Amino acid sequence: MTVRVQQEDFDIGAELSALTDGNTGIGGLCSFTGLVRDMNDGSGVGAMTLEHYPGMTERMLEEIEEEAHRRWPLDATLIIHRYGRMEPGDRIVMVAAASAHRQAAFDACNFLMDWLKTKAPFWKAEELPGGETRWVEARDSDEHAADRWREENEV
Amino acid sequence: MTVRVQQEDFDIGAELSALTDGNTGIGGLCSFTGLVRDMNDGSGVGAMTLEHYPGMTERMLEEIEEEAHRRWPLDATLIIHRYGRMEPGDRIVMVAAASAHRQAAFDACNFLMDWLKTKAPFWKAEELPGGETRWVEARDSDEHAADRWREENEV
Amino acid sequence: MKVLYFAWLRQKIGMGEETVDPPTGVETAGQLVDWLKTRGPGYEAAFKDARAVKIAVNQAFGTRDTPIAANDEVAFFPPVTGG
Amino acid sequence: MKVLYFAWLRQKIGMGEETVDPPTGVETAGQLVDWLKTRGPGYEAAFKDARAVKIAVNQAFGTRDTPIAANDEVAFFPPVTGG
Repeated sequence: MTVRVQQEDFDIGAELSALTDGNTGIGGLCSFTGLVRDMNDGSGVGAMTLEHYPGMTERMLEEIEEEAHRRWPLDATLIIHRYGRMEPGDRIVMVAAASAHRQAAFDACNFLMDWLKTKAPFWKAEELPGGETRWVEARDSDEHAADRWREENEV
Repeated sequence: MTVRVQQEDFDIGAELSALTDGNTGIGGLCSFTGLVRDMNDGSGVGAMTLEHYPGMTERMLEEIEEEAHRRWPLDATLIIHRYGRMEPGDRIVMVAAASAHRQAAFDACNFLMDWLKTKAPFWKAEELPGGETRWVEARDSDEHAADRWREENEV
Repeated sequence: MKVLYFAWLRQKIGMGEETVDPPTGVETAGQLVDWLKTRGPGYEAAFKDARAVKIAVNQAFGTRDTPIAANDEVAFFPPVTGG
Repeated sequence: MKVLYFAWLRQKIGMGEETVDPPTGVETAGQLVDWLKTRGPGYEAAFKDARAVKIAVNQAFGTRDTPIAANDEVAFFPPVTGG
């Protein structure tokens, strides 16, 4: 289990190798990378800045990772999330899950992203072509995606 | 859309960069890598050899990729599958799907693996500790995973 | 009590962090919001739409009913948009 | 007609590929299987459990009912286990 919150870019291949090297019980490794898109809600976006809540961010990401390990038989997981200024095409976040079983790796990776989207304290401000910035609004679709993983006994 | 069938190992990070570089419409990239496990059905496995049907393999992988593009709004996809002898921990296969939308990338990647597992003509022979080899048997669970993606009008 | 503001709450209030000493009777996060709103138009603007503001007490999500005490760290921010 | 065998079918028959000239009346993949089984104990062993054998005609999945002709490529193999 690894959580990193950093300004610097990351190397997906090196991260995934580090996650699985030496563990020959792993049969499947699923990863997801989120990238800055040049379009959001129809208006061109030049760049964006990600603000976060140092301390709470790491705590929440660790909790999400622990929850994934509680739900699926996982050998390894990784969450890296960047903050600061990023341009279109830049990597923002990567999550990965490794398991003996293919579907556990897929589901856990999907879960990590969905919960991170609604529970990790990050906020995006987009730079518009005119020079103004605009805070990105939360999406109902992200709430619904996260709700898929809510367990029956949860509130 | 890329399909490669090869003996050589591949570099996940380089493949994923090549897939997304220069396309700033991509918001999410999901990848799955299958690795040789050292255990299968309870008996230790030393190494395995993957046989395939040259020609039909490429055709089937291309069909599966086209089907994914028909079903989801994808910017790029990749399937690399190795053949020949591999040892525990070695990479066997990688699939990836990139899309503007996170869930499309996840679902398409999951679909590519599930269909590949039942439709691409590869056969694994395991080397047992005693030196014998054993053909790996197909699993019902793989059939069921593939069936999840069957559309109602299919037979 | 340490209070933190993020994203547009930080911008409206004009700072990211402050130490406050709320009066007796301010015992929940919701009561803290109501008291902060009396401290100026920036606060009032930031907390105008209460449903749009998320609350964390000691770096864990809370609600308006979450109890708060002198040494707590209380944070206010919009719904998160990372990932 | 080119016929290909893979995995344990290849091992039981003792070769991966051959060119055959089946007699008149062999017009489907299933009829080809029935004829091949008469060619020796290796073939008989390979095709013993018909349900375990998958069929491809010209590199596309088929069934016992798929028609075959002189210039076709017909392949027989167990259920696939890649990935």
